[in-house]
Amino acid sequence: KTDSDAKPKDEGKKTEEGKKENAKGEEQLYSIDDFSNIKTNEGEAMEGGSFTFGLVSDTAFQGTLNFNFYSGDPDAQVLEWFDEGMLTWDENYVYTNDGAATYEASEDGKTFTFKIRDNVNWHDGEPVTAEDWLFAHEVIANKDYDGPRFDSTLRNVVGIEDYHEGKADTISGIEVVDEKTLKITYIEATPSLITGGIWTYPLAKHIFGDMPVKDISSSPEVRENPIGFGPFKVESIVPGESVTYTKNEDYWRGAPKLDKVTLKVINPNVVVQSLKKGEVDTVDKFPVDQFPANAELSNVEYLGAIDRAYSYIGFKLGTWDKKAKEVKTDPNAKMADVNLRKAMWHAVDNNAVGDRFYHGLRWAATTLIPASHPEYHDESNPGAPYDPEKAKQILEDAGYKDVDGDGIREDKEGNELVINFASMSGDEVAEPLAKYYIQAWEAVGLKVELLDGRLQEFNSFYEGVGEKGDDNPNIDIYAAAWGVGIDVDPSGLYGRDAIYNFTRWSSEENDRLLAEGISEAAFDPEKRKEIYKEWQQLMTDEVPVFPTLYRSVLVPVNNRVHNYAIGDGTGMYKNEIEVTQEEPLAEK
Amino acid sequence: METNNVQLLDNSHDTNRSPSGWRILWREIVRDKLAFISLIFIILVVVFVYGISLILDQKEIVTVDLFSIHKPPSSEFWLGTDHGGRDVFGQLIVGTRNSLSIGILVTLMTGVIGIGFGLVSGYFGGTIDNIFMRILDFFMILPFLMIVIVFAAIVPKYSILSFSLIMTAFLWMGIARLIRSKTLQEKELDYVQASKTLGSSEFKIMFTQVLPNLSSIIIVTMTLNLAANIGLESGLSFLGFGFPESTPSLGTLVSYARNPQTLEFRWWIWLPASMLILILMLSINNVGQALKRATDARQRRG
Amino acid sequence: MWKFTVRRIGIMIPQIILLSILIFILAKMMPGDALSGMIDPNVDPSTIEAQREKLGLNNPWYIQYIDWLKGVIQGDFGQSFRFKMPVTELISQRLINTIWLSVVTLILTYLIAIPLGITSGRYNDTWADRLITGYTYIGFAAPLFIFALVMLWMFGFNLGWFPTGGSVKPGLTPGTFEYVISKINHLLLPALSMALIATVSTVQYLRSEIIDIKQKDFILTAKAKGASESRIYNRHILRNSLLPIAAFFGYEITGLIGGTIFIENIFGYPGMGQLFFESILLRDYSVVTSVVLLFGIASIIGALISDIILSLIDPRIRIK
Amino acid sequence: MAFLEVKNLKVHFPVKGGLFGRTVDHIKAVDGVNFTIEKGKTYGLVGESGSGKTTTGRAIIGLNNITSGNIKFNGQDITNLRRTDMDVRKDVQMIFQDPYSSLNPKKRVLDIVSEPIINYQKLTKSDLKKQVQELMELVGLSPDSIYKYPHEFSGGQRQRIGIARAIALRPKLIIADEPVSALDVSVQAQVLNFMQDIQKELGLTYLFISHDLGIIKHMCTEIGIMYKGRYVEQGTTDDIFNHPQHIYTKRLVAAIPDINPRNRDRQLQFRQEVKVEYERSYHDFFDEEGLAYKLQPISDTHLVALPGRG
Amino acid sequence: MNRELLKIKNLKTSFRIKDHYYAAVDDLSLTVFKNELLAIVGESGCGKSALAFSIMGLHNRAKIEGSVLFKDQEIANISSAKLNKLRGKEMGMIFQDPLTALNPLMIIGEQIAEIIYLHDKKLPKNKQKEKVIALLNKVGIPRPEHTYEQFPHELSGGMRQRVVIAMAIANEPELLVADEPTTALDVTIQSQILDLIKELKEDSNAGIILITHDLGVVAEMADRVAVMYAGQIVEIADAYTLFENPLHPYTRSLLNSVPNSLEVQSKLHVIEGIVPSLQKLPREGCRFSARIPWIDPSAHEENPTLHEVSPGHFVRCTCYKQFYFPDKSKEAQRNGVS
Ligand SMILES: Nc1ncnc2c1ncn2[C@@H]1O[C@H](COP(=O)(O)OP(=O)(O)OP(=O)(O)O)[C@@H](O)[C@H]1O
Ligand SMILES: Nc1ncnc2c1ncn2[C@@H]1O[C@H](COP(=O)(O)OP(=O)(O)OP(=O)(O)O)[C@@H](O)[C@H]1O
Ligand SMILES: [Mg+2]
Ligand SMILES: [Mg+2]
Repeated sequence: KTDSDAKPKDEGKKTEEGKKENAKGEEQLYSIDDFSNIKTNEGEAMEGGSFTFGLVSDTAFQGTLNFNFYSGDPDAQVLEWFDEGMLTWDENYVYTNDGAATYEASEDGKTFTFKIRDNVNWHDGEPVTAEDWLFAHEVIANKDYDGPRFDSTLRNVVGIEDYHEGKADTISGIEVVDEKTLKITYIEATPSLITGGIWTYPLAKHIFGDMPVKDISSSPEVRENPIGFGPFKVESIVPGESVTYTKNEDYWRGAPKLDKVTLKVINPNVVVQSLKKGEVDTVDKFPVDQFPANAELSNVEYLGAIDRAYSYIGFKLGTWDKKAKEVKTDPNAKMADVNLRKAMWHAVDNNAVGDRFYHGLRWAATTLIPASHPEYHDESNPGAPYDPEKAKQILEDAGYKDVDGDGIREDKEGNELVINFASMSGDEVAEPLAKYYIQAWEAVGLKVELLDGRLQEFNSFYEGVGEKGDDNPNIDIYAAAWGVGIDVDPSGLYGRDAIYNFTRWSSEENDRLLAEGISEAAFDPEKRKEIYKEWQQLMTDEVPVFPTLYRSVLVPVNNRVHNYAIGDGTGMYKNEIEVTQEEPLAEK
Repeated sequence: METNNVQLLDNSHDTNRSPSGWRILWREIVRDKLAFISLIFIILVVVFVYGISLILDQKEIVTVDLFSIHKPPSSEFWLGTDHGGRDVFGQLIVGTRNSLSIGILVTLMTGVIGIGFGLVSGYFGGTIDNIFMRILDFFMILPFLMIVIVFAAIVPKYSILSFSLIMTAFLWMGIARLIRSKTLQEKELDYVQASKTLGSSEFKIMFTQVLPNLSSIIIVTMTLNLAANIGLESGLSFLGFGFPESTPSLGTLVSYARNPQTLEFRWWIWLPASMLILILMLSINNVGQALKRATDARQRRG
Repeated sequence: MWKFTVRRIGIMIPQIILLSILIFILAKMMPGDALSGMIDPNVDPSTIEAQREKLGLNNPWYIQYIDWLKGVIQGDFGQSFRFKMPVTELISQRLINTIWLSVVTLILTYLIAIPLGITSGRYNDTWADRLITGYTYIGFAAPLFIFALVMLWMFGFNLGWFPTGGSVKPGLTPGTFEYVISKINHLLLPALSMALIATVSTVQYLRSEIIDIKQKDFILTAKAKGASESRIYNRHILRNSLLPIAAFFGYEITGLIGGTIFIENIFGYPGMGQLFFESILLRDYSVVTSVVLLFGIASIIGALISDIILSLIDPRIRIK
Repeated sequence: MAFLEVKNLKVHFPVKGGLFGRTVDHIKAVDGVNFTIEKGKTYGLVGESGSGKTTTGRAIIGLNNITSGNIKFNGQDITNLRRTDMDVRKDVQMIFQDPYSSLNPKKRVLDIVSEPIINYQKLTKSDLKKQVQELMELVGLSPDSIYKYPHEFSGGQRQRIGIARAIALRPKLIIADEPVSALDVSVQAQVLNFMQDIQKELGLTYLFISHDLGIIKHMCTEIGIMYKGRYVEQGTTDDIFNHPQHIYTKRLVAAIPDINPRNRDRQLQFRQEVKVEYERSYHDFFDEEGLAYKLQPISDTHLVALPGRG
Repeated sequence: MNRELLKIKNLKTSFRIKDHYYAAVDDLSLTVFKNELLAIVGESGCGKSALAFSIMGLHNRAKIEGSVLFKDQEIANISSAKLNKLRGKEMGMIFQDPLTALNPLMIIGEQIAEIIYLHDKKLPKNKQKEKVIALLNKVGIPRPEHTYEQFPHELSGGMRQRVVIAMAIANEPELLVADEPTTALDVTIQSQILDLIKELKEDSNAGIILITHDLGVVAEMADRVAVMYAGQIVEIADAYTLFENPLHPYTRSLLNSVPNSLEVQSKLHVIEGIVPSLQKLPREGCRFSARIPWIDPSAHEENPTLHEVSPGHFVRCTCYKQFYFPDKSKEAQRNGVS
């Protein structure tokens, strides 16, 4: 999986997720702590067998089946069965030497030497070479490249910008030492490098080498007969619907135990039924709202993990300066008073939200680094717990008083205060959730209104909060969610020069901490923890945004499956998956 | 002997020689028990729904209550609650009112536009008709859904009125077509020619002579359209382009059934609304069909 | 006849051009574009900007339109942003599915409508007629999407008679017998759901048409000739009443297009309706434009087919 | 000076076709018709179906566009006057063939009869009602019936309502287009009688269109025979019925069934003779296209379409 | 040899209107002989068509009582299968409106061929066509081969009526019922069509019922005339007698209301009142009495029956004896008060 994808989370274009209990699971609460991320094996595994993987989506997958080109999670799901990166990582998302290649960093931490294992071969039998790895860099940096991968990670490679702009014929920072050895020099050494800062996906040069770069993504070699070096080979594809794989006998970790894997798209509406009937062994993600009613399914075991994501509410505190390419914080913004922001945080009962809407499978968030990064998440920081009385007090003290006695507070000058709230449409709870927040704020005397009286459609929402730098001046606060990259560095979201810093908040202190977090000093994990602990506190004090919910991922797996795990760094790989019988068990 | 001319021109309905049009419509409905019951039902629903929603606290209905999510029906919540802990019964009342309002509004607006368009096109014929028909053809091929989506995105406040306007923009063609073809037939009748020789102006003829003669067909079509429009609103809500939840409609309630859990276990959310849609549409349709029979002398029941 | 067709096509062209312009303007009016929400803090916004520039998303709509039009004239409908493939190719994949779905739906529609309509019309005011009329009322009143959901629930899950998603079982080789059977198997439930609703208007129409024709004078003539009841039905009434139905065929296409958007969504059937819906949400404009255009053309051609059929089978409408 | 003078009237209807609906041909519904009507007389226009009788009548009253020719009424040229904005128009009115479709079924008699009055005069409601009631009495219907709808009347009564409407503006000329052909024999008599009565009473002039020669003979003093848009013969009733000159006229007259069964065989024989003559001399009376020639006078009152001679 | 072709006895044809049956043909008896043209005249709505339809068994939902004997065989209320053997073969019918009597979607040839086929299924196709063409020729259609392929709408009214006739006479029926066959046609065409019908009678010895309201046609064609009023026959006689010595007030009024070629410009007779609708039809006493109010009520019979006043001349009710036409000046005042 690609590295630090801090994408907007879950209210996004295509995510189905959601809600709460039903008649059966009424009032029941669950906790992520009760779930394991590794499947317990029961019974004797059989020889071979097949496995069906359900890709939950109400749309077709796009079919750009190459790590160097794909965009969108569904394609990644398809890819992972037949291709992989050269490096793997541990539970803290630090590269290990267990993967298809091993790495060694230089003293200054800028130059990395990679050695590809000898038995790593493409599905057509050609060896995976250093040349292929280089080729991947070259293609992504090519100006005709039409994928989304030319990001700051890659730009960190020495000479790649020159290559991109056509000033150089080669990327000076990459050196093919021998067939299986590659050396890459990076411009800056940061701790982020070893937590996902390296491009680890080679591109088969013997296949794509002669192809014009702009044609690769639509070529049959990407779309119809994609190639990789993963545990399975693509046998056939029904575009957008399903893929069948057969085992890759030549897989470098050893031949997979399964003979065959089928991946098919299943509509979120039919997930439970498909699982019950044993039409699929597992799915990529299970709609949480359907869990309580189906918690007791006899034929599956639910695996669970903490999602690398959090929901939050952000305050618009400035604008984006297009010229300077940095945020311009406005001290006179409507939400500029930190007390107001803090009070709003205290006013909402996120634990209740998590319990009621999500049966405890989401819970109140405290800081901006979720527990999915146990090393950096500051457990001691309580955030701002639900305390409406305190919220009222803060508001009172800060001068937000109800002057005219209508139960609604006016601003410090005694003028009417109406806060416009932008919230994105998405799953079923989106609207009640937004309504809940509004009601909660009203309970402490703040008048908050939905922008335009309704939820914003995905595109309008992001345009409004300023993804292109044009902030909608009518938005005062907004609700959104972020996925956290495997590297914790939050500067892409909260840095002064980050366009995605939608709050447009900045401070010197923040600048300093973010810089320190990726400085050389931060190579020391303890030091880095310290820095981020301080940053989490800063954000709790300043409240440019406040986190609302952390979330869990649930995945049901059929009882016949062995050696299955979700999440990262489990040390379990797809070639080890086994089944105990021909067909998945069906619900009794 | 007295049969030929009128029928040649217009053999599908035979109002010309019937007793007064309105009375026939009424008589036919009263005679058809099912239609009569349907009519009573519709009237009751309308009176009830508009009446109750006057007293009902609408803000209350859409207030989210974290602690009563998905409650099954009880004495407190007659029809249980939805995923926001909101009372389904209240939503059903307000939703029915909203859906009806939209249905009626759209039906009226499409009626006015369609009738005007069809009348002018059919009455003047020739080049005007040609141009009008091309315009109509064009509207027929417009991507309804896409335009609804666009409007949903760019119209800031999505109200019953603006929603109805959008729907209207795409639904007037059917009635326009019908009125046009009926006008084409009607204008050939001698009474129209007579009016011309008597010095009446074209518009006067169109609206005071021709239009009343289309009234029964208009009533019938509009009644049937009303049913269809209510259905359409729910379809759009289902696809997610209806109203925000703060403006409940029957369609919104039904669309909650998209959630398989709701569909299977929480019948109280979507089933009453679905049944109401079904029964309302059946009733309106019954009345419409009875009216249709009334305008078609040969199918009249008495 | 030919002249008529040519003329109709002549009228079609400006309509289609107008339609495409309208779609373009509308697309421009929609907030966001294909790159909206491609939010990745690691990607320099300028890269995205550069991509926008490269895709021409920053040009005024008319420039984009003309560019697109130029392509279309050469048979190139542009590139799908999301699927990274030529729209033509993408659509042709989906189109086949939708065409199959539509064809089967149409067949089912008529298979249901004709016997029901005939029974109801021939034996009007009998219990069979009342039953059928009752069905048409309910069919008219039931929203397609609810009906489809229930069908999926019943026959897909509870009874398990039909597959519940996709257009074909994974892993079959196109062209084989099994593949075709699997395709049909996947089609049946969505097609049946749509047909059961769509057929209602045809049944009603056929019924009233038959009742109408039953009372025509030429039926008396046939009786006076000594033709038996069944002969009168087969030779005179059906022939005449099926004519408008046949002519209606073309217009059914327009109705089907609307239906597929719901049906494909509910049954997870990858066709044009689903493609349209996704592409609109994701602002994949080249796809949206092309799909809408195709829908538009299909409707126009449907109307044209109807007119041609009518003129072919109804001698009273002569087309020069 | 003639009361109504129709000169070389032509009404051609375009036939559309081809690409973009261009006009490809014309139907010459009326193709050069001349006649005059004297005040107070009844002029009969006869011909088979499609010969252009109705079109002629409608052209005079302005319901059809005139291709060429002109029409003078009471000395005034009314050829291209717009329907609404002239006073002469109200002097010319029309009675329609079908008493069922010529009255708007949704209107009460009061509305129907008052329509022309409202269009030309400003009257108070009560004056209007009075006037309508007077008209009703004039046409022999009860003044109380003004609130009834057309369907509550019989065919003959309806036709009278139509006549009441036509005479509401005290017109001078009435074009009666087959006023009785939709009516039963006995009702027919009623309307014909009434038309004669009212003609005397109001000094009306009739252009009486019919294809029933019996009725024409009964009603008219002068008759024109039309065939395919042209005149074949014109003359007094006596000229036409007793001395028909044109072969077509002869045939028409011969075809009238005789009410006396005793004349059956003679009639049959006569008809047979005329038929033979018709076939023999067809080409003497019609040109290559089967159309009539120009009219030639053969007496003061009698004109016949014959070839040559000018 | 029995000359009686059709014998109708006490025929009653009733239509259902709102739960009640009303007789449109009321206790009517009539005989048609071979080689005879019987004309039936009467006002619109008096039941002429209802009678014709009853004879042919074409009514859909009417109640038919009484008996209709065709060649001594009962044909009222028999199964349609049996009737179908006769219809089109031994009994033909010509309908009033040629515009609607033909199937608009079938070519002429096919429609005529159908009647031939129905009664002679073994006839080869080419023979069938020959026969059709011959028929078209017979009814005077100029280019039969061409017309064979044409659709009804491509023909003029006269041509269509000929086609209808061709169909009716295709199997040389012994009984032909012509319901106002010329009403829709021009005089010249009318006389041609009538000639055709006459020819049929002469050629095949058929019995013909000619329904019309045109007394001129009757005078020229009929052997016998039956005058109908309100569902009943009020007078029946041979044509010469009827025209020279009409007795029933209705017959006399009818004859007086025709514009008569002899008395140009004179007043026509007008029958007072209107034909009552089926429901309002007086069922007792003389049905015509309401329309001759100036005749003393005592002149009418209580239960009017047909009286044979001379051989073959029957008149209903005794009122004819006292009937006179009212003074014309008085009539003018009366006519038409609604
Ligand atoms: N509006 C029109 N457009 C085209 N052709 C027309 C129109 N009106 C009349 N015609 C044609 O002109 C010719 C003359 O028609 P017209 O109605 O004047 O005949 P007519 O003598 O009144 O016949 P009828 O006795 O049937 O009323 C016919 O061939 C008719 O088809
Ligand atoms: N199907 C029917 N249902 C009810 N009443 C009918 C039906 N057919 C005819 N009638 C009525 O029966 C009476 C006789 O009708 P019929 O058609 O026999 O008259 P007709 O003498 O043929 O008149 P016309 O000269 O107009 O054809 C009329 O009052 C008519 O309204
Ligand atoms: Mg005419
Ligand atoms: Mg009749």
